[in-house]
Amino acid sequence: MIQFYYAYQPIIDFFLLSVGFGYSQQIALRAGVFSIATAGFAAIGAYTVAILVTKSGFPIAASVVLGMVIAGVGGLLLSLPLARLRGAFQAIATLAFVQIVISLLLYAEDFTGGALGVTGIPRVMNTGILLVIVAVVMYVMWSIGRTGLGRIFDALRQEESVAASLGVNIGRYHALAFILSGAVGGLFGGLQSLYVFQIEPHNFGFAFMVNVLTVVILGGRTTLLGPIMGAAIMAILPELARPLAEYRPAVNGVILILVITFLPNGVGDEIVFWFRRRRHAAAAANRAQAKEAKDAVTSS
Amino acid sequence: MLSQQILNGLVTGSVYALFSLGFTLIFGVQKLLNFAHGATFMAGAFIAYYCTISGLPFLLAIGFSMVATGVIAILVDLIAFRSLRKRGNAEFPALVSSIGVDLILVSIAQQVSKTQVLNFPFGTFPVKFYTFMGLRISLLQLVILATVAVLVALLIFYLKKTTFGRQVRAVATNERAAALLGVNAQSVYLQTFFIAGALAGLAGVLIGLLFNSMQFLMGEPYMLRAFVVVVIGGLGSVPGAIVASLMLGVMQSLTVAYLPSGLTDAIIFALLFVVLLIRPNGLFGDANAVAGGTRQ
Amino acid sequence: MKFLKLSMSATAFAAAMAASTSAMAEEYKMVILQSLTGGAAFIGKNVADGAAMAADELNANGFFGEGNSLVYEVADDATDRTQTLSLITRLAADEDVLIVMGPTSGSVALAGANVANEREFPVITTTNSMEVIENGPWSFILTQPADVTIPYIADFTAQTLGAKNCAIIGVKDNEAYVALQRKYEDLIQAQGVNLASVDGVALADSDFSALATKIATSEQDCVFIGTPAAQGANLVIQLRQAGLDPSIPILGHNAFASPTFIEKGGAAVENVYLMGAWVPGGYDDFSSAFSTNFEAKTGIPADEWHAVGYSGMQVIANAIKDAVAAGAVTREGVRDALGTQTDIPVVMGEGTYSYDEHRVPHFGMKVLQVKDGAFAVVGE
Amino acid sequence: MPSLHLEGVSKHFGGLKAVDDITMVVPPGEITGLIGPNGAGKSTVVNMISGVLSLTHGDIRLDGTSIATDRSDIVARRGVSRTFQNIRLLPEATVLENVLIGFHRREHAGVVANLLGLPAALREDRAFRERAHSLLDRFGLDEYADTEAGNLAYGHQRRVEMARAIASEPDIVLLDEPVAGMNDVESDELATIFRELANSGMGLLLIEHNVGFVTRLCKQVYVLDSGRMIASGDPHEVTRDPKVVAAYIGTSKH
Repeated sequence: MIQFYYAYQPIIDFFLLSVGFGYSQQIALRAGVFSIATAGFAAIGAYTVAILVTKSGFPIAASVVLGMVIAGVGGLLLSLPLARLRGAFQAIATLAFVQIVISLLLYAEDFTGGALGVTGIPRVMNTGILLVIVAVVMYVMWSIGRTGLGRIFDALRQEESVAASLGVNIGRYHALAFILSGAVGGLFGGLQSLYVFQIEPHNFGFAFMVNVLTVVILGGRTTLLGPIMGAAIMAILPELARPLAEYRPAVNGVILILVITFLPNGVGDEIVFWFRRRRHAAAAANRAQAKEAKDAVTSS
Repeated sequence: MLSQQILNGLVTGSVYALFSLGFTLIFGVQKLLNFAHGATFMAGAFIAYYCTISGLPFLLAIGFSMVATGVIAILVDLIAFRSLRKRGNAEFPALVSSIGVDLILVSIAQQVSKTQVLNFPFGTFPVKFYTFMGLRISLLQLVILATVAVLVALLIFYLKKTTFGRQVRAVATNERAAALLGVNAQSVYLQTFFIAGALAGLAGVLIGLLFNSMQFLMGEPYMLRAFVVVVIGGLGSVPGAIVASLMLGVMQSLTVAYLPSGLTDAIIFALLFVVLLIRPNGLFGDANAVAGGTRQ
Repeated sequence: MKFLKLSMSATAFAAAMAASTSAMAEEYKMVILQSLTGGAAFIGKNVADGAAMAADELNANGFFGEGNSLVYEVADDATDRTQTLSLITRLAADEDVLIVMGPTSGSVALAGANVANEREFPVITTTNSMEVIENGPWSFILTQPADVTIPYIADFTAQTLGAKNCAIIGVKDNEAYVALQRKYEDLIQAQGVNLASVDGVALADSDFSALATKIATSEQDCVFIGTPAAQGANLVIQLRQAGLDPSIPILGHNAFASPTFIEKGGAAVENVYLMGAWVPGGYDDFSSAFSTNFEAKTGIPADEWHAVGYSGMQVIANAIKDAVAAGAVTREGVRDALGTQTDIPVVMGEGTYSYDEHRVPHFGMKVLQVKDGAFAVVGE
Repeated sequence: MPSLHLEGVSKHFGGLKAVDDITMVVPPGEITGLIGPNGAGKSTVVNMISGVLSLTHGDIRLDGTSIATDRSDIVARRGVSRTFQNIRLLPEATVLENVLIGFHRREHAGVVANLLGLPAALREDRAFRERAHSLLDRFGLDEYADTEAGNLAYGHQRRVEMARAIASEPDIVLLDEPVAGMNDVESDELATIFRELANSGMGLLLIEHNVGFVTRLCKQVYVLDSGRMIASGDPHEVTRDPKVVAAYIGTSKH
């Protein structure tokens, strides 16, 4: 087991990182925002940490928090121009945001190292720390799910006009979704910096976006289990399908098409829904039984 | 040099127009973003290239490639869009599945070309230059400008004056109402996808020819440019796409020529943001953006 | 060639590894881990092919003595850092693997080097980045850093051509090319050459019409292009089409030393200066034999990266042989032997390969010029 | 309890006057009716009150303060809630969850408490769940609490919407055709609930074209035809008004 962990540790670590990015993507989609900005948030977090740690000797933990805050503020700022946009327009605008981030990272060479990126970032991340942080993020996501916040996000996704008619300030909650998406994306971007030793703008391009999107589409857009399932499948797949390595993007593409067409809720969400339906059916059966018993008593 | 740069920009912009028209046409009719449009464009260049090097006359290769990319676009519709459309609320799912198709096409092209940069053999198109009032213009640039102008004119005529055009507009406005009037929406979709694909394919060939370079990722930057074009021009607006394409081409030339290198992309995408902010429907668009809680 | 095939499960992989553990003691096991697919495939695939051919030849010639052989496997990280880290970590866990030839370049190489040093596992990356060496004693580089190579073309620019005012076109989104370009700028400026303009293009760009017009209508007496071969050829074509004065010399670095450059550039790249460690077709007995054999075996002409892979395997084989002679067939033994390799006959540069006291490789460069559709060594 | 005033309200779509200069009052503790044939502009009025559509002319005031330009969520937070003529439930959410969103106006725990799952947020959520269950009970829906709303029968869906609209105990409720498609027994049950709500002080605006139902329940009725107010007053008198009769019978006068 130890040997297995030793050999497969990076896969586990990358799985945890992509779970984190998955939650960043998921929270936006859950609130009905077609954002694909997670790559941009991750870049902001990653560069904040990388630059602070390598160039100013800023404490590592503090720079991770700062990276998370800056990316969260980035999410807030991004939400303002996007308040009037929906659907395809949101997707395009967030994509443009990512492009702007990447081209500025390439341009501001003195600061970001341009294409060379930032090197020599201390490799202080390990599976334990990542597990703890993923657990904390999962706790927050779980809290969202079991309080009014999750319901509001669900309402915004399913029928915005209903949410508004019940007093939900759409702009405010979309902004909140962007802030959360930004903060979580920035947090894990920073952690990734502390794992991979070197970062460059190219790491946060189209491929990153597609991977994160695949994790959430494959896993599911609303449940806690979604990104975990998605990231797990995406982590194991290259190991299973190594002969298909050359066609990895195509495999990725086929997965996206099949899942969105035939399993639109995603594997993780479907599993959760199945259990939920079973539980509800059982509860309904219990109620019916209780009612029957009560009727029997009253009629006798 | 200014006028030369404007000319460069207009030539590039005219190819953008060819590319963006199909994209905006699909959006206009289906309200869906076709992320595979960039890959279709790349496929056009690749198919024409492989036809040419296997001995097909160049014009025939172009024709074949346009038909093939038209069919590819139809396949995109069948594979990525049709079943989602039936389910309703396809906006996001369609974005995802068209990214899927994009990945498949790009992956195939990557294997076929072994990641090499391809170019049409020398002499595929005669290299001739004319000097006109200090402007250097190549025969190829002239032919491209003329081809695009003719095709755009034909497309506009087709959309404005023929039965098909009326059907396209009917479906774009209201699919259900159009169906009640006896318009076969499926056939309209097939035709728009075919036209969009063929135009993208031709754009791919022209870009490959103009800049001597084709590779499996070539669609991505053009796809991103098309987003800018359709947002500036108004999603779904044909004249908007044309004007915005030419504007973008010229702007890109001028930023390369006069601004610090490397800022072009940031400027172009920042422009997209500004337009989204002040005119979410684009400079020429007339469709209503969703209000999001505010009174209409 | 034997591929590292991971069949359907991790257990099957473990079993395969276990099977090879019980192999004969005279087999020296190594893994060629390169980016056979993905962004760096144009380097990784060729390096792997060249290296594999060298290893086969060495075994066939009995390089390690009667009955002994170098056993190699080829693995692909798909230019994906995740996979690089996974593969190196896993290979490090297999005690029998003495050394990894790879990973290829860029962040993949650097990340790989970092894990290798953590796990005390020798890797020899294809890249020329000094950071890989600086990362720790277990990570080596196969190609010469910009500090070693760029002086050849920079001195040629400033001294032989006597240029005074150069326009620079570089790649803005690939760190290896940026590093070379920066070095070139520094070196020519130090020799009094002015930078007329500095522009960056993206690797995916092909529309250089605006840039070409800008340069063609500006004043300069030299144009340096620091891009990959195909893109460089395309840039030269578009510069010529924009009307760049044909008397202005165009220069590039070793990326241009590829048949692709002439194939894509045609008549337009005639007279372009470049430098190369590899002269297509070869220039002495060893390199010409390699060129002939490689083309006979694979059907494609050998390029610089094939030569790098072929040469690199010579160095690794010598290091392993030395480690065997010293009775230290361990990772540490191979690492120590590798760092002291000097004057190994190779098919690149000046024909011999040496690591200096800082483990920086030296094998020299030649300034070449495209003449009549072929590379010719300048001044010979 | 505040009342809702519409004063000279008009809505023009281009040249079309969908609603033209209407004035009406929805007082607290009463059920007020708004009737008219299909296309008379009833739903346009609801949409203007609830902040979906802007007004071309006129003013809408709640308790003396204008809400005519407020966004729909602000109107809702001020205490005006509504149902939709074409039912709008969250199809993927359960019946209980649908009703729970109705409590949004009453949430005080704050975002941070929600994100961190603090006791305040959980306590509040538990309280809402209890109230939601008793609301569902009142509408005879409690056995469907865990059913996905999209899977409910039409009549039940309407009732879920009503339970959701009154969950936050608004001052004014706009009910857009609440008994459409229901049988007499069902609409009687609802009538009882509506009376109870009015008795508790809520002001109800009942939008219907079922004249009989309105006549039974309402103290005051307004009649719209082609966007204009053609009659108002006591329901029994209004329904005898020849203009109203003509509007309902002879709707082909344009």
